[in-house]
Amino acid sequence: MIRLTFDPFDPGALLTEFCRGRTEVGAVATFTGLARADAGSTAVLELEAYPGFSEAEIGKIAAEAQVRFKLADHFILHRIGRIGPGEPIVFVATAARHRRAAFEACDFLMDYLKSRAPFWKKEHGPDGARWVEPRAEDHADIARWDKERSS
Amino acid sequence: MIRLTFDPFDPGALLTEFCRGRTEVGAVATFTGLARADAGSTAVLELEAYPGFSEAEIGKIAAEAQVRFKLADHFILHRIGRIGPGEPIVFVATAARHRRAAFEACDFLMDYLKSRAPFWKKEHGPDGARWVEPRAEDHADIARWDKERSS
Amino acid sequence: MARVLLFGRLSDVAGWREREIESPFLSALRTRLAADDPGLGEALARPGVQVALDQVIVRGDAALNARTEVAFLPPMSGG
Amino acid sequence: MARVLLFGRLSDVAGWREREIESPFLSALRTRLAADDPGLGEALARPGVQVALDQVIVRGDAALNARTEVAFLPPMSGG
Repeated sequence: MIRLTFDPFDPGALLTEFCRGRTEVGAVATFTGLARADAGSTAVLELEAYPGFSEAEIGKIAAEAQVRFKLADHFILHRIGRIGPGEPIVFVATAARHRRAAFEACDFLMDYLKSRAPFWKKEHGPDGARWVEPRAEDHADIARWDKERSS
Repeated sequence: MIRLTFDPFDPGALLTEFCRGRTEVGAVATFTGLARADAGSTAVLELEAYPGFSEAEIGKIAAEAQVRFKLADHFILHRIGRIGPGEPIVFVATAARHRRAAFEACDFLMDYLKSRAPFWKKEHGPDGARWVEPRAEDHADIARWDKERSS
Repeated sequence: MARVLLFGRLSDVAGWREREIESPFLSALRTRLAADDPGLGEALARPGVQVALDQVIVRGDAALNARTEVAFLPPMSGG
Repeated sequence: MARVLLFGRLSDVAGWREREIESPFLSALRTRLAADDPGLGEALARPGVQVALDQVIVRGDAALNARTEVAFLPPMSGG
């Protein structure tokens, strides 16, 4: 399931819900991305999505992960709008029979979400606002999975 | 922090607590291991620890992970005693500035916990109880990290 | 009356996010937007800016009807 | 009176988990345990069974005092 929200959320509550009643799964991996304050240099992060389109595009990659890593289930919640320092931005949970698959799927989904997902990101700092492009590191992270796919 | 517990626990509540007040961290990865019912073939899992010794041995590996992956923090909770199907057995959380380090440290700690950690495991099934040794797969998982260390 | 949506830096450049604009083709819509606001025209022509019609990415020209949603998407930054 | 602890399958073999046994050396303790219960003696001699004295793994023989905690640890299975 993919959801976007303008409201702050508690990753723990999502994990509790995601684990409920799973007797045949064995492994649940999660990732929570928190907005960093960077010692005051970033005050507020602003994320814009294209409602409907963004969920659908993320859903395509999640469906790919579901098959590729033989997931039992996955869940993605992404904050949009204005996000304060220390607040969760993204929560990804993956469930699989074995832990390697759960970890790799979570890692794969995060690499996608941080580099290619349909969001536009603005940082509001003490020197004003600026639009952020993905870092070279993010591109390198997601490229790892393309390599594995073709090999 | 390393803790062992005889009581059922909620991984979500632990994640909520672990994320609290982190404004300079960015990345939190977790893993939750759940007892599988294996369609009724395993009724109850029983884990024995050597109190004091087990925590100390796990703590040594956690301290190694803390340095190796430059973690900001880590938390490990492991169930001991009798564990029913679907109940959480282990929860590992790692916090780091960047997600690669958080994921890798969590993965590393789980590989250790599943293969070499000082527990003795008994499965109570319909055909009686049997002591379980680590699977070949678990040994292979933990061996990955030794290779990386020497390369 | 296509419904035109601008995302990311494009809406900052234009000073608006959403507008109803009458145009029979995507190419004509681009010309019209550039004529009204050369800064936006330039921003729309930059490499990496994609167009979605009714939430599907398209390349090249396309006919628009009265209810087509036309979204201009600058390079996506991830979350 | 060393405090002897058995873990995992060892306590199943012996039928006990913890006992106070007087013995000046680890080697003498092993001999005594094997004499009292040959099945346990064999299980303790199997490859992979480690001994911890006061929670520290030791190899070879060692002197025991009245309060030494002697733990026999079969191969650890992980959690």
